[in-house]
Amino acid sequence: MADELYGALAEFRNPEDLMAAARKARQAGYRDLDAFTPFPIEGLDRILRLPRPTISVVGLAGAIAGAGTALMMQVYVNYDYPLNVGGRPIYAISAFAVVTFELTILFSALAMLVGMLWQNGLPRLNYPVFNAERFHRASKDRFFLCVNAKDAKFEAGKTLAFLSEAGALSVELVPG
Amino acid sequence: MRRRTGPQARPAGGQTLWAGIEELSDDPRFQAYIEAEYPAVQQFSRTARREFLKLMGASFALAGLTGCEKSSFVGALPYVDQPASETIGLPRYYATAVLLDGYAQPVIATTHAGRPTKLDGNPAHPTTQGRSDVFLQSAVLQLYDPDRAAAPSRHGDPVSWADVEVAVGTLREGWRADQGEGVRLLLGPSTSPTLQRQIDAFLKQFPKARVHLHAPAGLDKRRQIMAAVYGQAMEQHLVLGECDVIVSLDDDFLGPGPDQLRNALGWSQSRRRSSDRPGNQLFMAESVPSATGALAGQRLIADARRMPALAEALANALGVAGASRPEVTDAEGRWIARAAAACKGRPGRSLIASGLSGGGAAALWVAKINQQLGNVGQTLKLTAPISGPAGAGTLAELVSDINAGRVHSLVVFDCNPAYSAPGELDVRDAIKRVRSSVHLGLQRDETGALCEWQLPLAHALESWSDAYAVDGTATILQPVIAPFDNVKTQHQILAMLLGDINPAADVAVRETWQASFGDAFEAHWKQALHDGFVEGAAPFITASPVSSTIAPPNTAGDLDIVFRPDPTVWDGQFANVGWLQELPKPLTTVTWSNVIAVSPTLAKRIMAVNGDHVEVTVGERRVSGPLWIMPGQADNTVALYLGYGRTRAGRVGNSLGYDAYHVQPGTEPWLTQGSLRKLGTTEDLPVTQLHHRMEGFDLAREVKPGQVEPSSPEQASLYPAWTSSRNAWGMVIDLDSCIGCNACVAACTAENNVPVVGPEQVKAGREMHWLRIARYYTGDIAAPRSFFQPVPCMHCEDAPCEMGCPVHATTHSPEGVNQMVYNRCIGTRTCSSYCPYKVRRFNFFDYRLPADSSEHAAHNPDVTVRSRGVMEKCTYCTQRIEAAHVAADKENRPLRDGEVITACQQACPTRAIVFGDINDPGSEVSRLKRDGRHYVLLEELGTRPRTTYLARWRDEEKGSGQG
Amino acid sequence: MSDRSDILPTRQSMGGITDQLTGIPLHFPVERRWLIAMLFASALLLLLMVSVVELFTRGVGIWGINIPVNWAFAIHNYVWWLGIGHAGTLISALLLLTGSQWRNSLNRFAETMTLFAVVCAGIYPVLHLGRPWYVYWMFPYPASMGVWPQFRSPLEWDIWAVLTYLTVSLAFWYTGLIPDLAAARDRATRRGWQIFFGITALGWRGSTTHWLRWSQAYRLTAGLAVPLVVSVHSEVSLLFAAGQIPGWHSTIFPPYFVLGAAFSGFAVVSIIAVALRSWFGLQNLVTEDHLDLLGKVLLATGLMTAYGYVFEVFDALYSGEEHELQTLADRFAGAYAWTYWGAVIFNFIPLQALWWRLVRRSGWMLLLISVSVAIGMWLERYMILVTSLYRDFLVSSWRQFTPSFWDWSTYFGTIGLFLVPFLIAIRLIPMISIFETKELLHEEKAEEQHG
Amino acid sequence: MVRIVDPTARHRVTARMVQIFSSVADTWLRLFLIGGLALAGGGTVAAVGFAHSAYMTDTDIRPHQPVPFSHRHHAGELGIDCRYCHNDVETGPQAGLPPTETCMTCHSEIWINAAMLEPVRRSLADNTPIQWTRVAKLPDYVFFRHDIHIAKGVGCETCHGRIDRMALTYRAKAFTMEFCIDCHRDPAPHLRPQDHITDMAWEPPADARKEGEAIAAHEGIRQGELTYCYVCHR
Repeated sequence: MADELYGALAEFRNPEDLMAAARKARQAGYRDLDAFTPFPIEGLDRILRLPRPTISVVGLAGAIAGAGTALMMQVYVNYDYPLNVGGRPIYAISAFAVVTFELTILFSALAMLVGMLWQNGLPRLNYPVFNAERFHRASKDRFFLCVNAKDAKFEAGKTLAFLSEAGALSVELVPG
Repeated sequence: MRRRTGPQARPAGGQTLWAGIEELSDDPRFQAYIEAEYPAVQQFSRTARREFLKLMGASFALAGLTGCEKSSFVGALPYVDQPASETIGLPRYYATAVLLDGYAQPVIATTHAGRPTKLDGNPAHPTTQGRSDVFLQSAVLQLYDPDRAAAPSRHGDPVSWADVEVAVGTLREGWRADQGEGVRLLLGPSTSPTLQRQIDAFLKQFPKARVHLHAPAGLDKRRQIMAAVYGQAMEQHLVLGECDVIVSLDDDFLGPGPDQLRNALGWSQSRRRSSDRPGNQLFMAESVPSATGALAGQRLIADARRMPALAEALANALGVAGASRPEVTDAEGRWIARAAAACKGRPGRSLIASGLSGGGAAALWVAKINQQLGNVGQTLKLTAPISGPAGAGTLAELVSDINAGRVHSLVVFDCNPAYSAPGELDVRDAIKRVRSSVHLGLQRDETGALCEWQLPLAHALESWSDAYAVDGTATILQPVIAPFDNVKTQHQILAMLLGDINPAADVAVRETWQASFGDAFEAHWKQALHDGFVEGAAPFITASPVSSTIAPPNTAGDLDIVFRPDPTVWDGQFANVGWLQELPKPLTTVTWSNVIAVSPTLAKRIMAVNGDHVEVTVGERRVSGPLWIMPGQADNTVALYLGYGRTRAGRVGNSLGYDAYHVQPGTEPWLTQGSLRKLGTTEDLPVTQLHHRMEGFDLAREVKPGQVEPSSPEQASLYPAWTSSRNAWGMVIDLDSCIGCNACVAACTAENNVPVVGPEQVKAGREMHWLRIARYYTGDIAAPRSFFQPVPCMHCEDAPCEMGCPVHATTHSPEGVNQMVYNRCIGTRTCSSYCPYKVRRFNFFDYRLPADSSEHAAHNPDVTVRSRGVMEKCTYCTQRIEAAHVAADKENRPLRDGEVITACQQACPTRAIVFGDINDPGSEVSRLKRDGRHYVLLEELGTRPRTTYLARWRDEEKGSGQG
Repeated sequence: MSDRSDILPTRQSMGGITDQLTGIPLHFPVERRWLIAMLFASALLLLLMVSVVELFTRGVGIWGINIPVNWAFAIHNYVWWLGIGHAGTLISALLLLTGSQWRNSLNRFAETMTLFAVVCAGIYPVLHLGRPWYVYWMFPYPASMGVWPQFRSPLEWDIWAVLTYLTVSLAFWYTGLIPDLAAARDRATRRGWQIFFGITALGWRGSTTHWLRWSQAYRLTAGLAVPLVVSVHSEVSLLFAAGQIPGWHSTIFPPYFVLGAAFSGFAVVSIIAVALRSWFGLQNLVTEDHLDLLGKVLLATGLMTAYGYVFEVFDALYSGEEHELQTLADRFAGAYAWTYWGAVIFNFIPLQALWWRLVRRSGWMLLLISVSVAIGMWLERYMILVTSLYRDFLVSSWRQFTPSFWDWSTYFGTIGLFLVPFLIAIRLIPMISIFETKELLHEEKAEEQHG
Repeated sequence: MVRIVDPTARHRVTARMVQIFSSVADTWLRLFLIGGLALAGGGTVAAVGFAHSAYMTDTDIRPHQPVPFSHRHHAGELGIDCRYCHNDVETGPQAGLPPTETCMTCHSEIWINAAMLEPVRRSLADNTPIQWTRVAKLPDYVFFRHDIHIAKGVGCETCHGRIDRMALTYRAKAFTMEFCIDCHRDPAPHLRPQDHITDMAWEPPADARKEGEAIAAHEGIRQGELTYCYVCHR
């Protein structure tokens, strides 16, 4: 039965309780932890030892791609059919700067949005935690800590007990 | 048919002139061919289709800008038997002439597949030397006027020529009975020897018949004056080319009229004699500002009634016998003193001229002065009258005869007395009284509608006829297109009256010239047709004033009312020609209407502004029209312009403006007295230029002699130097020569298919002329200096417009032409917003002609017809440039200077516009760009225009504004 | 990092806020008023449609434009709308970066406003074309003509700028919206709402890793949005400054335009804030402090714009170029002096009332002043465009412009184009950022506890 | 006190549970997204392709003609020179369609009674032209001149294709601006000696470019001046 479990979910009243519980869980040796909160909690990631996100890198890549595309496009069209426009130079870099800047921003922003969703595995309409009975509060005013069933130290009963001691308002096992 | 190339007669692109015409457009071979290019034709109404087919020539593309729609397969029809001489898609050129007040205006007609599309002056002609005026340029549109009478009619019901012949037959019976007693011919001005010959024959047949002349534009008056002064009928010719000093008393010799081309040429020649000072001095005393006055270095503002006095004062100052010293104002005195001083000591190098408002009194003194100064035979030449008919009575006499019941038959030849006669004569009423009346005219106009019979005349371009130019050089008119309606020439109809039923069109004319050409007739005939004129002007005669003094017209009443023919519709005969209606009047820039012009002071006195309706009362008669404040007009003179208020001109010309003829007196038609009052109403006039003060900018410049320093055409730029190709086109416009006559604008309109947008769009500020003549005032509004400045596209090398276009629709050619590609344009109008000269024009609506309108035929097939939503502008007549390139490239040679001539340049009567290759240091345009008077409009903007200007001379004498 | 003073009343619970805000779409409280507003807006939208049909069938000639004034309403309303749009981005992005969290109650509808304002602006470049059906020629694609767009043209720049701006605003807006959509999803009971919010929320579950990546993306996008806004309106200004027409050809234009944009934008934000607040009883979230702050910002940007006016005058005088001087004189006393003085009066006179705290904190006063500013800025754009064009270098081409009926109808129509989707948005999505307000509330409570 | 929620007690799951979608929903959503993107991209490519397609450029149809005139027979098998019928091609903008007279020069001798030539005979009889359908047509705003192209060594075949192999005439080359501009940018490879202008079978030599450049130089072709707008658009 445990193999089809997603994990154990514990509900806390406020971020402070959640953080405390999370700390305890780490000390207790749980590693595969995740938290679900109505808004981002400062420092929770450090407690859970989550890796630094790499959205910035994606954004930078997007920016470079955008700038490159824009410049290449503008230079190419003027190379392909060079026309004397008001005596201005064929490769009027100063004039091309504008569109280049715009595309830099555009590509970068889109890259980051897509990158964020991609890395988060979104869209993901159907997800185990949604089965949890109390989970609807996670987007309202409750703060949930989840010990994933894949965690080496996970044992349904023990884990639940542990979480309850950690000050949870409610705990439940989330089916996978 | 024989192809000859008169080397002297070679306008742009080495055209080949065609002698004689075996025309094509009436040929079924043609009619079929048309549909190839006009799928639309099929959908036309039957009549429209007939009209259209008759107009359209063989295979040419009447380019319409249809965008990049899916190209479809259309029908194509070959000839059944192609004329040997015809090369499909190439224009052919014929020499002939169009008429203004009966005088020949020699033209080269460009025909595309049998349709005349463009008229230009005949460069070989001794008098006009290829120059044209607005009427000449627009005649081609008049030819295609859909409102022309298409068939003879009786009381308005169409009849056949057969019916006419029968009727004429019976008429002749009646006439013969009492030798033509009570038969009258009323003719418009005509110089045709053939017509004269036929009239003489007519008078021989009907000795008691009489001939009368109706010349609404004043030709008859001029003739009376000459007769009064010299005791015999004669015509005078100003030789302005030989003058150092010209003094004009209200004679607008540079203004519109049959003489304009010759005078403009002569004036500009003498004006340009030297490169470091104006070649002549022009003194002008005038009541109403005119082109001549605008150019006068010494301009005196005087009421029309002052002219005789001024003439006598000048005569007195120059010591003419019998001239006493009349009362003159200080200003007048100063002006006369200066004019006299300038004339003295220049025997035969000065010229005094006087206009109609001066009447015989002024003319007599002027004649005496000219004689005193030895100008007669030098700068003033006299000939026997060139314009006929000889010995004709006046319209007034005719009317009194009719009213006295002495007239039962009246034949009106190509004139419109019911509209254009002085209202006082009440001609309409008179015509109604005549038992049988016949009207010959292009249209069933006001007179045609009154007459029993209306017989449609062929247009000059459809006719065999002949006429003299102002100098008496004859031109044989040949049809350049077969009549496409059921019309006949005057000669054919006169022949009919003479009993020769339905003769061929050219018989009478050939007969006339048989005499002078003699045996080698055919050779002479063809030569004459090819050249477009017959060598030999009228011989000069000498004469001296006979009468000792002529009493000036009595001038009771406080306001002088003077009448002027309209500068664009003349006496009203061109009222239905859209091109002319849309031309801005030179000094007011008003279009589509005439105005009542008054001085700023007078306007202030009656508290009226431009557009307010005012009423002019002359005796019992009154007329009301929009007021126009004319800076520099004499305070107590009101100017009325003839030619408007027509009721049967056609769809274009009806009910525009007011009818000034209505208040014109019968006896003294050109200067009378009356009163002016303001009415409550006002109207928004269709004006193309709203602001006329130069506001202290140096847009149209002047230089004093001695101020000039040679200029370098080089202009600095931050942008990279673009390698130019072999030719680099440029233009120079000489402001000193520009007389503001609009010929360039009309020519541009004809050449480039510039649409007519109508008064409402002009009011909205959307006129489409690619070339506008800016008109500026400087100085005191009461006595300003006036400037004309033609402003086409400047073709800037660093063009702001080009960098504004997001789709490469306007770019620069290696030859320096600022290109506008209509079919690429999406209409952002950025180019126009960025253009510092605002020379671009936009198709705010679809201004194209309706698909079935006959005026299509006047389109130039080498120029795209622009659709809605695209920008357009002057292209330096690129179609001509490219045609020249093709011609040169086929011969594998470089272009020659003068091989490309723009339409405006070709038309300009004073050769003020010069176009050419600025890479060729020897070219005329390069020479002018090095001239001392050369300057660049808005040079400070660094746009480096290719179109530049020569500043206007300013005479050394000061106070030239006030005189 | 956050304002010291509590901007949100702390006597409210996160749950309360969540229910209150998700409740607006889920159990829409003000049906009738909304319907009336919607009716009005749709009428305007219909007017726009009619105008556009007329425009496309007959051509831009139906407007009052001519030569020389061949740009008028189309371009000047384009600038006006785009300017309004800018405030949204500035509020949400700039203030996010500066960490002024009072924005949290305003950013959502400010951004929404931006979106639809930019849409309104965006249609004008198409409408004003002579041949709008060829608008695609402005984009580089391998055409059988072998001709490409012309990238030196400010108009070409604008197309890219506006599209970029629209897309990035949309991305930013949506990124911020995801967690709230999730919240609404979890509150929704009816199936339809569940599916709508379920899909749009993309299955957001507030996992910490997600929040981590999300926050980074959100802040970085904000970081991009700020220079973007500045660049966009600078480009719009270049549309004029690139031409040599007197009154346009000025280096001060870019900052001048951007400030003006922000000014008018904040005005419209204030209008919407006051309106929503009273409509949906959001006084607890959009507090008088918010209005106060908005008032201050309005005052500040207003004064900066005023500086722009002053400097423009100085510019012309200093240059001493005769055409510039002539244009300047013409603005003061010419045929369109009313637009200049109208702009000055509407923009800056009522504005001065904002020096008083009392005025700033009164919704209605703020509303009136903001409306006046919106009008004033509209007049300013009109003035900049028309007074420069109608009298440029050559006296012979001077000519006035009078808007035609279709000019006005198109303009009022776009107001409908703005209102309709905005009202729909109010109906569908939380108009105030739920999670951000909760975050702020939590911080404030935390501060309370630690004294 | 802590509530323990029993995982096995599935039936107690309430309406407030937020698991709205089944797991297949995700698959559908992803498919939908990918589909949408593919559609957008594909559409653009298709549109551009369509503009170049044979349909849009009319290179795919053999329009109906009143007389099934075969260039293959006349130009190919009989080897009649193009200029015999299209006799304006060297002198004017348009090559010109042969007048009926031209047809009859031969067909008054041969195939006198052929049924298919009836329209020709009728045309001559009642002096009405034959209603051909035009195959090679450019938009109104393109001003093309045959004479200069012939004069500068552009062969008929270059634009009209192997007419001599067409039983029924069709448009061999897509008359797009690209097509014209290619040659205007770099004429050399497309030029041929004057005596081969109407030669359908002419093959460019191995060193076409060198040959072409020689011709270009000899004909004084204005290299680099042929790509500006006014050359073709006015």
